[in-house]
Amino acid sequence: MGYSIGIRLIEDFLAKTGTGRCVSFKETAEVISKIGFKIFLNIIPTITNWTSDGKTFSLIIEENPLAEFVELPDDGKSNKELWYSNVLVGVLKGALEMVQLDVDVFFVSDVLRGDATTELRLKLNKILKDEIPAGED
Amino acid sequence: MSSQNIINPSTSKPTGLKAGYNPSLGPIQLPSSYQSQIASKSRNIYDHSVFRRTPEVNLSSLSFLFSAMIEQTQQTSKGVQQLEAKLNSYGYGVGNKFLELITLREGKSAKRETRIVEVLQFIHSQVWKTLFGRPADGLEKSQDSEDEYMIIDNLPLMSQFISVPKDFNQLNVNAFTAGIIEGILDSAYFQANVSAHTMAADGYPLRTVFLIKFDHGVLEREAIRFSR
Amino acid sequence: MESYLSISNLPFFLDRGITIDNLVEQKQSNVASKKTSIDCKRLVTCAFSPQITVTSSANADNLASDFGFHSFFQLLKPFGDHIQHKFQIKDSQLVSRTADDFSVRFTRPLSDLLSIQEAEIKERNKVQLFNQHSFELLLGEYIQAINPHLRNAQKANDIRLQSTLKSSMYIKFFTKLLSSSLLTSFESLNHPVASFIVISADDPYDEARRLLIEFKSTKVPDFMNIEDILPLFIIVYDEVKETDQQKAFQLKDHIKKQLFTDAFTLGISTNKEAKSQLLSPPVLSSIDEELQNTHLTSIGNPTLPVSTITSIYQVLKDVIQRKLIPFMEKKIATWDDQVITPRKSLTGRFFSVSKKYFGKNPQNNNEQSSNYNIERGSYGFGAVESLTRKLADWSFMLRDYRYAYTSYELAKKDFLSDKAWAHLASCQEMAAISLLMGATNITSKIKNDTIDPLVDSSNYTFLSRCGLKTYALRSILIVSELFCTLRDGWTSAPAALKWVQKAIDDKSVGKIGRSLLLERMSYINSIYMSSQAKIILSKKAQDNEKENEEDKDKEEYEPIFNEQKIVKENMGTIGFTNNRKAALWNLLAAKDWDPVSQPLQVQICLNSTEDTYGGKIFAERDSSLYQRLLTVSQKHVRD
Amino acid sequence: MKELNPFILHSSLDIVEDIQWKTSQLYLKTIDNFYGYYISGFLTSGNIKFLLIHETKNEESIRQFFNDLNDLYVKVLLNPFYKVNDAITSPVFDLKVKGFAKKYL
Amino acid sequence: MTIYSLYIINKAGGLIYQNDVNPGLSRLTANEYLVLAGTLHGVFAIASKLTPTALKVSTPSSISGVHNSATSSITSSSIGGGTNSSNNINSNSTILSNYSKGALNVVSNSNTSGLRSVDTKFFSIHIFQTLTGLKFLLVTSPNGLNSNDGINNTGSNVDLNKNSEFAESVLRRIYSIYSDYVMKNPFYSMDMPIRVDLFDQKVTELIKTLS
Repeated sequence: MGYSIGIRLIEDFLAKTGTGRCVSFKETAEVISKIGFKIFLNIIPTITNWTSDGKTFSLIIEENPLAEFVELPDDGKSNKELWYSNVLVGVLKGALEMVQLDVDVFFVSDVLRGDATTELRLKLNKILKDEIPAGED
Repeated sequence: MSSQNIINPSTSKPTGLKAGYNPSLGPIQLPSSYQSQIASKSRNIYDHSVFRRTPEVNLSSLSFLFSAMIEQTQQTSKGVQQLEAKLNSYGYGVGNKFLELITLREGKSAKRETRIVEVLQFIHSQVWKTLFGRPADGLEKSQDSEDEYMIIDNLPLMSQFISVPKDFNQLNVNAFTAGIIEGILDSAYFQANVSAHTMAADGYPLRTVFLIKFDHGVLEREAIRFSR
Repeated sequence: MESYLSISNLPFFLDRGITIDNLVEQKQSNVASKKTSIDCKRLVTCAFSPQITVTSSANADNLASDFGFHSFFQLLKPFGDHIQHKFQIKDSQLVSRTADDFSVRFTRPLSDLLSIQEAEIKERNKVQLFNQHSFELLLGEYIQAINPHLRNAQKANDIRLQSTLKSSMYIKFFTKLLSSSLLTSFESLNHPVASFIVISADDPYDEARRLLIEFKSTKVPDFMNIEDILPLFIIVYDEVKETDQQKAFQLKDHIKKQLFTDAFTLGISTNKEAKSQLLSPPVLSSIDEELQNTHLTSIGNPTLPVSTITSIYQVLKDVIQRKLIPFMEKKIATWDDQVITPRKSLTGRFFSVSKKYFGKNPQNNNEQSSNYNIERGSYGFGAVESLTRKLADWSFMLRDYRYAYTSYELAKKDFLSDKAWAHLASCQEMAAISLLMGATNITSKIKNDTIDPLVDSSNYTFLSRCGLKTYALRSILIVSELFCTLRDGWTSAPAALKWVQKAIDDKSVGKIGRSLLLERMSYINSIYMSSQAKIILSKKAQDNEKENEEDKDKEEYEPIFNEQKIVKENMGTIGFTNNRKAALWNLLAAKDWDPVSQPLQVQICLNSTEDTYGGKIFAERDSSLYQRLLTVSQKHVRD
Repeated sequence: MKELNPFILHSSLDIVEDIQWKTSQLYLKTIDNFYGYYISGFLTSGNIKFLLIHETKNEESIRQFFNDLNDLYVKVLLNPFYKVNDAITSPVFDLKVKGFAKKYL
Repeated sequence: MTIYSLYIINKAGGLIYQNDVNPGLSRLTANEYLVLAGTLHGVFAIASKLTPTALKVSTPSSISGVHNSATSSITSSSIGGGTNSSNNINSNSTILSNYSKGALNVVSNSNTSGLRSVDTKFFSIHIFQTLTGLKFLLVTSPNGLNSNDGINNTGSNVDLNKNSEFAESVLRRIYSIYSDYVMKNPFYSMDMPIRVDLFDQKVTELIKTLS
């Protein structure tokens, strides 16, 4: 579900913000946090935990509007198996793929599970150069 | 949590004892160690205030989510009727809960609705304002049948970007909103069926009429309780 | 013989394999019916019907013993319960009304009655309607008798039979509460209105004369007047003997001419081949009588030839229509002239005021200002007060409830100023009952301003001033049932509940009685619904039945259905029923029954809460009272 | 007596469902009694009933208790894993309710 | 300038939308439209290769994880904000516009080295490409001319620039409408022909306000 939102949402994002192509993945991170999250969820996650190769970073989500008043069921499974806000993963993946970035997105922790923070990790696999539309360089 | 260590004298089941209310056991006094364990949990939803006005949600986010919901529902539905029924049922749960939230936020002036017309006005104004930022555009009583009322919205917020293809015979995706209304009415004991119908008017191609059909019992009650 | 009164004879019929279809409640599913309260109201009519003593000659008794009865009284007794006929009765305004049936209560000869309770009478008013121990014993035996049938009904899942059997327990209880022929000074309902002198055609005229003289010279307490009892001869003859009828007619003429007393002939067939019919046991026999019948003098299967049964009913119709009712009407008219009219006149009013005024003056001699004999706790039979009360009672028996009520109200004032407490309490009781008997609906104003104070005061006086616990109990339970019969359960049930609750709190019943009262609380709550709600529910129940039948033909289809939808079927009637209260009281009753000796009663109480508690987690969890009682009762029910 | 409590409260629902049409207040005050026990009620706009069986009358404290409970209940509702009419099994909720009871009752 | 027609071409070169918003152009057959779209798509790609190598900025290898950079030349075509067509981001527009003044280039037309316009004597085609590879095409009257002048005049460069800027702003607004009424419509399947009433309506309304 997130993915299909992502591939549509990117058009809205581009059309409304007029954002251009990013120079670096660092810039991409900034755009995701300070424009993307800000517009769509009205929060600005903290960008942190960059790997040295600059291809992986984390978004720390302080106040997750999706998870407000959510209490995971105490069924012994949800705490281990369910990433409640996983829709974000799909959205990011779909949206970035549309701008030719193949990125792995996954949660590593969630306060809903009793973790201290909610951390979303993004890892750049490759730039899909073949798909960059002609006329863009 | 090692629940196995706790021996509970009042039940024959030695295991499976957990903190929190268990309806099949009834209220049980738990050892205080449990309480401190729970209390020490860093985060719980009950410490948040429901009065904290959450920033308004971006319409785009809402629209994409709504759209994705419709798309996914459509894929699992056998026809327009079923699709509408499902959308209705999604809204229904929202309605059940939303009613309580609105009432709570009214604070001291909170009240329950007891009359048909009053509950409809409540939905027409308070509910619409809270959900869509403005009151609905109309509230009418059906001329034909005693048990039918209509709430009218010239440009439903949720569906403003959605064009329904011609082959989706009569579909109105505001079935979701209809579900919210139905959820509110049912939980307020004004049992009803609510459906959304597109009735375009000049300049309002998406104008939607929410048709509310009350259960016969609701009218009977109104007659008995309030006839004098 | 199976009149509606026979509901408390259910085990008698069931034991003998007699069908009881017309006694089984035909109630619509889920909508509680007031049938048992209506039965109770009819029982009140019967219980407060004219009492007729039966004296019989040895020859007459011999005839009765041919059929297995010990006396002619015993033979007649069951016939009094319910006599169907269009009886014409004139009210105080001389307007004639028709009653579809009439009852009379046959009792032993007056002298017997008096000697039996002589000892008690000496203790001045401290007489109780029943002995607690005997009552419990009788109820216990009744339950024993219905238990096998109840168990069968339960097994066969015959809900209607089960609920009929179950409610018959309370009817039995209620009937016995009303079935006393105790003679007291403070009420004249049990004072005989007529005396049957039953002789045989074989008896000589002298025997008839002797019996009449004996009757006339019966020594009665001074609150009774033998002149107010109508003597009537019943001359029985054997239809099989050809000359007997002739003899009977001759005797009848003789008696009329010489003794100026009316006589009726009654043909009885001793033909053993004649088609005969089983007589059901009398309904309104007192607790002691019934215990005696079952333990000492069991008659077994009393039968009479069908033709004889018809003859007896025919004679009773004649006697009642031609003699008894006119006799009572005439007496009432006379007393009205004597005591009511003067009191209602201007001087009468002045008299009563002055009497009240001076009566309180301690210098006045009490005996001169009041007819009340404090020592005996009674009024002489000729006293204005006695006559007023008697007039009211007889009007009540003739079902002129309005007139009865005004007369009770009149008498009440005198009893109050005389501090004749038992008289007062009884009079207030009957005033309230008269109002309720004559009404199908009662405004809350009448209830609050008139009935409630009457019952409150009567109950208080019976209990606190007179120590008449059993009378107090009888009065509030009658009042409660009568409230239940009113049209709008919504306004009347609270009053009914209040009085049953009071009966429980007063602890004036035994263990079984208490359980039955708890069950009654449940019943009243189940009819505690507004009349509009009842209409809606009844219609819904009918529709459902129809639908169920139609559904069988319909093919299954997959509906488009929101499974979260909170479906409430009772939008129209919400808050207008008290089924959950009813379930609570049934649970309390289940808890009250002894699980070891009465496990079936526990179970049936619990079963009837199933609609309410079934599927409710709080009720079905292991530790809940409901679940525990269910488990315990199951352990003790044996097949 | 204690074993009867849930049944007594359950039976008071008959009363609640009657008087709820006579007032639009959420707090219904003392609505019923049973052999010396009082039953106080609170009804949310969605017809969730809060019932309390108690021995002494204390209208104001019970009002505050119910108000806080309502707030807490709405938080339960806002949890997407909770559906109206489900049993509330959250330990934290349980603890909070007990806390309110200690505070007000 | 008169706008005759709007085409939308998906990233695979398929024509997914064609709307003659104003009369004036001769009509083609459905198949001819598809061929035209495909051809323009192909020509666009090949033409982009014509860009002189001297003007190409090579990727600085020092920045890891970076793809082809946007060149400085595109800044001139950037139009800030872009929130004019819809109210939905209003609450954030302040932050956004502040932000767009910052280090990031705010562009939307990723068409830097492809064909920007095709001019004939009787009409011009303006091409706008999104970062996701969609092409929005506008067929208008010839640059600098009113179509019914009938005089063959190529006009000045100033006019030409003006027209392209105007066309691009129209296309950007159409992109915005597209993002609202096509992307947020659950009944639209990605990359498929657009048959969406509200999109038609909104485009027509927009064009009407322009003429």
